[in-house]
Amino acid sequence: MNQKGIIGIFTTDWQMSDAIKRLREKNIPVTDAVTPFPAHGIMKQLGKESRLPFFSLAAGTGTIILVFAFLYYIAVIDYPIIYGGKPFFAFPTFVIIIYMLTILLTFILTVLAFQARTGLFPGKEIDDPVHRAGDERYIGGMTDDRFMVALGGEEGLSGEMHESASTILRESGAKEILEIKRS
Amino acid sequence: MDTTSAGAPLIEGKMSYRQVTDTLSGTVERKPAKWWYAGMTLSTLAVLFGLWAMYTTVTVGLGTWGLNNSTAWGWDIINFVWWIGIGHAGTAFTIFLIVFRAKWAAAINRTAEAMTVFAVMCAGLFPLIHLGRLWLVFFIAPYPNTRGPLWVGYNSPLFWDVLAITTYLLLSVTLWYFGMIPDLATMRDRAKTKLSRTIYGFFSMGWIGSVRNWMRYEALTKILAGLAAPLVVSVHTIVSLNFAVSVIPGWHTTILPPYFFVGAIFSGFAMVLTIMILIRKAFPLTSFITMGHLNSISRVLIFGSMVIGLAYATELFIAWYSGVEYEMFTFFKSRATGRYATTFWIMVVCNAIIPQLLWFRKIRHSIGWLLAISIIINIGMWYERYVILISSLAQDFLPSSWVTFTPTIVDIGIYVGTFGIFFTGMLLFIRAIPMIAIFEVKDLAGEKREDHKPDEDKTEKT
Amino acid sequence: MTRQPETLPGSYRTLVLLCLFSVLCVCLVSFNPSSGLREADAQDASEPEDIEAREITISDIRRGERLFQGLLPLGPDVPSCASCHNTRQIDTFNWNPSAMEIALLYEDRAAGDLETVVMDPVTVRMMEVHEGYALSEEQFVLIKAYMDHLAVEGMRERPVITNLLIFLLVVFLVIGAIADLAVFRKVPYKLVHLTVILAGGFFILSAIVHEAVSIGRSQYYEPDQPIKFSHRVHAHDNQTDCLYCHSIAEYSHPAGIPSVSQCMNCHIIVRDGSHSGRFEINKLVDAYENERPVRWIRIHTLPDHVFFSHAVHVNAGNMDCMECHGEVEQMHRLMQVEDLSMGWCLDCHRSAGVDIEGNEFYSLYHRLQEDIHRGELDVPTVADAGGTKCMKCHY
Amino acid sequence: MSKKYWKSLDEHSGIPRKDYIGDFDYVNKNEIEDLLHEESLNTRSSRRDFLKLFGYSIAASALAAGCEQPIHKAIPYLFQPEEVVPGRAVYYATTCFDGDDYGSLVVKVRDGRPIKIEGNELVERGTSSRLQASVLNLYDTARQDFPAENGNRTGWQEADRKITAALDEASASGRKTVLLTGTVISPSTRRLISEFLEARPGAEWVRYDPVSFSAMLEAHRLLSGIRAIPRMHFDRADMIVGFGADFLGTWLNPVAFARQYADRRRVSEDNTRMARHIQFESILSVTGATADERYPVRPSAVREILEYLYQRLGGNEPASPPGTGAELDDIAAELLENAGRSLVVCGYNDIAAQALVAAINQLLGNYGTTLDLDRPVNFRQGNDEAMESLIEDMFRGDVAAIVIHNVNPVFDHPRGEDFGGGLAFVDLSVSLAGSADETSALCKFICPDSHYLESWGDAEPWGGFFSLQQPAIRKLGDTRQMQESLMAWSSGESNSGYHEYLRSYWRQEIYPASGSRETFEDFWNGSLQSGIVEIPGAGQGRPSFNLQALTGILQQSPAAGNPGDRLEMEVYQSIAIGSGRHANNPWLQELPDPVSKVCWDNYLAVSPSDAATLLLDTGDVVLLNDLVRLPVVVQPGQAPGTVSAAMGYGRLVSGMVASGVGTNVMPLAGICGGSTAYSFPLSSLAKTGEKHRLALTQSHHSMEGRPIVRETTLAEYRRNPSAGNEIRQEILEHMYTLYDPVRLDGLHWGMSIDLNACTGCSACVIACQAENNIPVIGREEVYRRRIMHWIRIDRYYSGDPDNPSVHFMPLPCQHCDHAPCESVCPVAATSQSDEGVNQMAYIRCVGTKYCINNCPYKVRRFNWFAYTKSDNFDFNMNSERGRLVLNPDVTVRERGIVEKCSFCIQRIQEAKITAKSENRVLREDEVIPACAQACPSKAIIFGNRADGNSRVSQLFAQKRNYHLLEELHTLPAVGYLTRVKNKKS
Repeated sequence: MNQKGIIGIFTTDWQMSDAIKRLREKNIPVTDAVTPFPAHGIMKQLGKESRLPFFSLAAGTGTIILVFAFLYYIAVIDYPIIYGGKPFFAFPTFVIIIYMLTILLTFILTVLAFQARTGLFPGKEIDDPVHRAGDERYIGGMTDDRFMVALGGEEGLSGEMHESASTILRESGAKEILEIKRS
Repeated sequence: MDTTSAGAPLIEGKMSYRQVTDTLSGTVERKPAKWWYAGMTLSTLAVLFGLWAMYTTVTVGLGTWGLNNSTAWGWDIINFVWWIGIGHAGTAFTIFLIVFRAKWAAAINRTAEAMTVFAVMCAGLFPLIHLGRLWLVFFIAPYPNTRGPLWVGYNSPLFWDVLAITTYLLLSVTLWYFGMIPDLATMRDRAKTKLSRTIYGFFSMGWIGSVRNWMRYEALTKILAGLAAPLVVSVHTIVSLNFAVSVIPGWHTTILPPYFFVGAIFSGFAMVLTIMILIRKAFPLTSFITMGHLNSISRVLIFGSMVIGLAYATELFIAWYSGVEYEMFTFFKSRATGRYATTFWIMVVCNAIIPQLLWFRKIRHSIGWLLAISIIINIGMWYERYVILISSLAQDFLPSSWVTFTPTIVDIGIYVGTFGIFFTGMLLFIRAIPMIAIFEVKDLAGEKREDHKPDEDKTEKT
Repeated sequence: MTRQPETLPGSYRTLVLLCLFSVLCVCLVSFNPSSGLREADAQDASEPEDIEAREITISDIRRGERLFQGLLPLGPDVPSCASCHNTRQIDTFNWNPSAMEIALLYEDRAAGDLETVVMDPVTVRMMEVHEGYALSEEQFVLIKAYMDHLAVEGMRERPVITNLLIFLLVVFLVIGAIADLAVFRKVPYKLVHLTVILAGGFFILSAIVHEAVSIGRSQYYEPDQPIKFSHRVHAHDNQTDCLYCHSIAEYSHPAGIPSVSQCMNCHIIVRDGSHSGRFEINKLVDAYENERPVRWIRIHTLPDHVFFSHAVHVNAGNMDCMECHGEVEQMHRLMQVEDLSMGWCLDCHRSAGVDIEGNEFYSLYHRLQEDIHRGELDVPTVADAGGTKCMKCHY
Repeated sequence: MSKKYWKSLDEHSGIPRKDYIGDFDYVNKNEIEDLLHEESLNTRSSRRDFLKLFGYSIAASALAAGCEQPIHKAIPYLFQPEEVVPGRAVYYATTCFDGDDYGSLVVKVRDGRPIKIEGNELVERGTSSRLQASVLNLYDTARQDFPAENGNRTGWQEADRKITAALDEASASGRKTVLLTGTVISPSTRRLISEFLEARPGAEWVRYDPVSFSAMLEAHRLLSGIRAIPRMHFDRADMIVGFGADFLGTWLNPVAFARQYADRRRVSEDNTRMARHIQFESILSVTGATADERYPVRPSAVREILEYLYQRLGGNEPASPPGTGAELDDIAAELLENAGRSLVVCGYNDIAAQALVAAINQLLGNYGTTLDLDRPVNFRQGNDEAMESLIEDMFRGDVAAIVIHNVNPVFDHPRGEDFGGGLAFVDLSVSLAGSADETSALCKFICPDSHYLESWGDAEPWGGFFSLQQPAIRKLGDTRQMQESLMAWSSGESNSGYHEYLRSYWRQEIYPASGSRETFEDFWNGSLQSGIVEIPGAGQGRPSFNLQALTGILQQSPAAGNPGDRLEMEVYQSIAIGSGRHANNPWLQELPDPVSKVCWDNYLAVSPSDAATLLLDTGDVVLLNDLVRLPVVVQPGQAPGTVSAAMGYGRLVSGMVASGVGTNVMPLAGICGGSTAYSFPLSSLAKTGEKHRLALTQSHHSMEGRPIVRETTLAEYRRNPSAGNEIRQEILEHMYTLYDPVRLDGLHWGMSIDLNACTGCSACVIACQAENNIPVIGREEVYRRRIMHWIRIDRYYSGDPDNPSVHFMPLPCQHCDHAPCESVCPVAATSQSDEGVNQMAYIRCVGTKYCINNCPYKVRRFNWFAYTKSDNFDFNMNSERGRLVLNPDVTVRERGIVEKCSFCIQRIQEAKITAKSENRVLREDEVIPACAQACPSKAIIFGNRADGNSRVSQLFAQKRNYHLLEELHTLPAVGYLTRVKNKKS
């Protein structure tokens, strides 16, 4: 494959945002963008809404039912014990426990889902679009003051697109334009 | 430009992203000052003292404490509630930041969260160490067993408490840690030695800041903060249920949950104020932690103080209005005028009266006054818990079982030990992790489109 | 699963023993048997006479051991002693006295006594078994030397390979898998890691849970008793009622171990055992005559915080002994069949009915009886009468 | 004699002695736990150890996949004794008389160990705290386990040889041989002693009581010619006037008196007749606290009051009543109204006062009704004058040999030091003390007496009534009971032992007198089983009194001069320690004084007004007469101008427990008018400036106006049965519940405590301690308010601090139906049983202590330390021998767990199991908790509330019944009956 991807590196988010807008207009696929902080403009341009909140909602609802069932089982069915003359089915108590356990379990499930989806876990190797595209270089600065936009990704860009992409990047004020080299 | 509610700027002066990164990670990268070593030595000594006290407690028995047949809870639960209260600020700031998008909280958030984590750890220590048979602590967990199976006492507020504290600790640790990941990545990229690069690299989870991850990351932190929001209210509420659900006069009141919650926020913010002033003094971060921040916190404190004062008054009123003689005795004879009058009035003065000084602009803008008041508030809050616990237990229904409570060296040792743990944790934190969330501040800093000089602008404005 | 007699298996100790055993094996393999033999032959040759009087040497003991083990032939058609009299602690039940028991019995006696008993037995069983034995006087001296040695040294414990080794192996495997996944990356297929970690983790967890649960419990505990008392012989073959010996069970908390004098009610006459000859019964007689109590090993033990009354279960509960103790009448050596856990107790309390009509005591329970009359309750369980409340057993 | 107890082991023939357990020499001592059989306490792997092992090994299990388990050995009896069933208790009837206290008892023996004392219901069901604790004396490690000569161990034969030779020599020398004993109420022993005296020419028998009733005996001798103490019948008296006689606590026979007294004062809606009791005293005793009216007076004023009363009753018009605050004329009138149904008692050892009291009783015609001089009690026989002259004789060298039994004059005689000095002039001094004491330490020989539970014996507590004593355990040490020692030394020839002697004495004396138609063997066995024999005899005659002699007595014994401004001091016996005989008993040392709530110390009680004058406060140490240092307790109710302190403390030679506890105050006392004066003017009292930490179990004394102890007067009660308890109606009206009431079927246990009957004697506290293996924690821990008692006696004062009303309230766990403690336990360790018992599963407890906090009654106790097998708590639970007293049916609690009253669930379960096994209904009297069983005044009634006919249900239906803190809606299972005071006005 002789097609190559391009990386554009900016120093401000708004410049990159403009570039992305123009790239999009030209139907040049933007693989990924890397920013040192959550640049909301770019996120709006590139991202899909995360479905994590829906997962949380589902997890929370499930947990409420499970915890209630569990409490009912231990308190009423399995080993009913009289505490202070209270009925076995002590609903006010259940509410508090369900409340606490729902938060606990939902949060754990959500974090696990996040990790599963993003593939982030302690000890994971750096995973940026350059690496993903097979380039072994590490282009630093994205955690400092550099904004990177990767075009073409693993497939690379066709010559024509490559050309116009470089132009757009340059015009948008990119500090550097690099080619992704596959090893 | 974002400002605090007080109107002061969040970041004083203009900074580039690089400057922000340099300044904020500088606290970690520079060699620590002498005060840091002194602080570490002191807090390590305190930890050692605490360890000795805990060892004594576990091996010899709870008899080494000042407890007795009537006051079966003493300094353990006082300190537990106190620390939990302090541990409320961090999460509150997180909520301000993430849920209410109050950007000004970004400068304080991480430190406040660290404080929360260490304070909750210190707090969580007490319910453990106060067990007569620590080695059987797993009985509290509802797990299937061959004893019938015998489950747990789900009616007990202590069980709810265990759930609440566990949840709160796990959630605040998670929030804190996930909040740090982008900065850990920054530190990884700036690391000069292989070791620190490996360590930061390990914990940064390979973070690079890709937009997709940022999206999910923001979603996650929002969900976590959303889950934490009710926790901030409920944790101290559940702690207060330990008292409110009981029958003891002075405990058995419905006002306790809101009263405890506000008290917790109050003491937590006071502690944040203390720590922030100290950090501001120790590091060149005045442009990040501005007078505006301190001013905002002071205003929260005034509000808290007034609510607390109202709660004190309400308690007294309700005791009188109910006409229950046990309540009357506890509030009027035991607390206001009797054996616990000194502690009661220390509590009132420290929590309800002195913070009113913050109404004065001069005092609000004097670092010295703020530091003093913030410390006084936490002393007052400790006394509040002392009054609630000891006065109610030591003089309850039957005068025959009235006792006096005197702490022992072991009681004091464990308390000092938790200070050690807290400050060791905080000192290590400021050495290892940027105190202020770099990525959050960057959102506020750097060259904005509107700052850009038009002649250099090569792109079209949208 | 059966457990090692006398002591329940201690994993640490077993590990040490395993090491020792392997060292021993190596020693035994490297040791040349013929050299010992020659040495002994040489001694025999030099001092053929006056066997009784000569001093016992290490090689005598070793030769005695070989004779006993059958490594040196005893004679034509004579099986080795060890084929019946075990020299090691064994897991299975052996009616014949172990070498150790014989050794202890004859510790203070001369080799001649041993010879008399073996060659000229009085009991029926020994006559049958030892028929046609022709051992020399010298052989007896050597065997006796070995036995005296054994009496001092004690029997070798049986080496056991425990779960601990397997457990450690799995732990290493899992650690390896994790390390490979994170650091070394030698195995390319992640499924391998995943399988190892999941399966290993499950094994480790279940092993820990199992061991934690069985702490303080001794299900399947089956130790050797000081006297080889067979419940099968007594309760099955001879149809003795359980309550004849364990009479206390009817009116007290413990079931009671019968006193020696009670054993002697029968054994004053019965002196020959069907399986063990006189050897075991003689122990009883000896205990009786010398007023030396028999130190039985207790099998069914409840922790001290549990109060259990046999009386109420036997009388009011109409329970058969076998319901808790298993098929005792089929056991030569008694074994604890159930785990005696609280859950096990409660299972029965929740399912077993109380004799509410038959037992006058329950006439107090008006509401329970009303429920039965109204047909809301069929047979009230022990739990219905409060049988799952803490203070039934814990106080 | 419907109730039969087990006979002694020895009564069975053919069982070799050595086979039953309790024989320590049979198998080596480490194996004793095996011998004590399966269910019993296993010292090597005790409950406590097990719990610990359990806990720690769980923790360790995470590390290792297994651990080694202990091998349990089970050793059956070689020969099973017929009546010893492992796991079941056997009861033997026996008798205890230690010189101070008498009790006809039933001993509970489990697996060969006596573990609990109960009263023999044929005499008195109740017991006193000291009798309850006497079982622990058996297992005292400080006991003298072997005969000793000059402190070195010797053998009995050797000792006998030497002593006999020395006695022979003494007889030959013509000097005196003195047998010094306490009061001897055993008729057979009395005969034995007379034989000893006959066999030893020149021998003399001196009796000495540490708490002397010499004056009372002398007064009766002088007035009626009988040197005796009349038997008192409080149950026949409608009007009781006491002068310093603590007859409900320590005086003479408090167990019987408390029962009689309470019976006559028990009121219900059907019976509103109630005796009236007026008490004059200087110390605030439990009797004064229980009295309807109490007047604090100086001891020196008593004689004056008595003289006035005597004059009034005699119909004279004395000049003017002494100023006491009491309307003496009214009292006299009331006494006259109740002539023949009244009783005047006086506790002062002063001949004049005692003679006046006897004369007053005679004037009122009380002899023959409430007082019985025909069948007098034998509890005190000591002669103070004889003791005086003995000391003189010893110094003169007239005494060649002295044999001392059961008394410790060096410690408890006012001239104890002189007595000790005098012993040096005696050639042969033999002490028969069962454990080393101050006197035996100065004696040449110690020939230890056996404990009463190891000995045979009999007793004649009052005329015509006999009770038997039989051993319940093999001797723990190489001891020999006193009678056998005397037999060995009187004849010199070998004898058949005291058991045979006793039998033959009974065959000769009691059997014929009893009029029994059985054979002697049957009679003897029957008597052993029931423990008592009553001889039908003459009725109560009215003794002839020579009242003229009174004038002579009054003239001869000068009034103890007016002490003027000087403080008057009174030495009294405390409820727990008494004369100090059993001061080494940790249970008793830790029993708080019912009134002052101080334990582990004696103290100087000072009245509040004197304390204000002298600038004294509780805890200040004062120096008395430059001799005795005591901490002060400001005691409301102490008569102004008087101070008081308990005797029996400050033991110098005793076991570990008693040493260093308190100060001996007897050196302050003196002899006055031929009898020991327990009250005397104090010449100096100086504040030292030191402070002493007094172990108080209660430090707040007012009820703070809360309706805790509810009280009314008899007159009010007659008008309105719910008088004093009106608030209950109000509370019940305001009671709501959100929940359906818990459904309890069949059994619902309840306890009713009659505050009118409770005298505060604290027998229940010790009974509970003995039954439930409650640990002793020592002074320092009590000071820190961690006492472990499961039932406590709360005491409140109300009214005038110089003469307050005192209220006692026994407080066990209330076993609430809606128990606040239960709902707060996070591990389900405490919950309600289906019988209404608040159950506590120790094994489950992790020790959060939340339940302690949430108990409004504060009855839950925490094991702050390991109290068993701990050198920091070196009491009975720290020695192999001391642990033998533990009840195997009750778990010994580990460190770190909560415990509390269980309503003696082990007894409930035992009774239920027995009933179920026997296919019958549970009888009401089968289940009695230890406290109820020990209560001498039957103030505690226990039963099934689900049964409407049970006593407890009926008491709960009384209008007097109320529940403590009922307004909290805890629904306690313990009810209290309001106190009714028979007050004028």
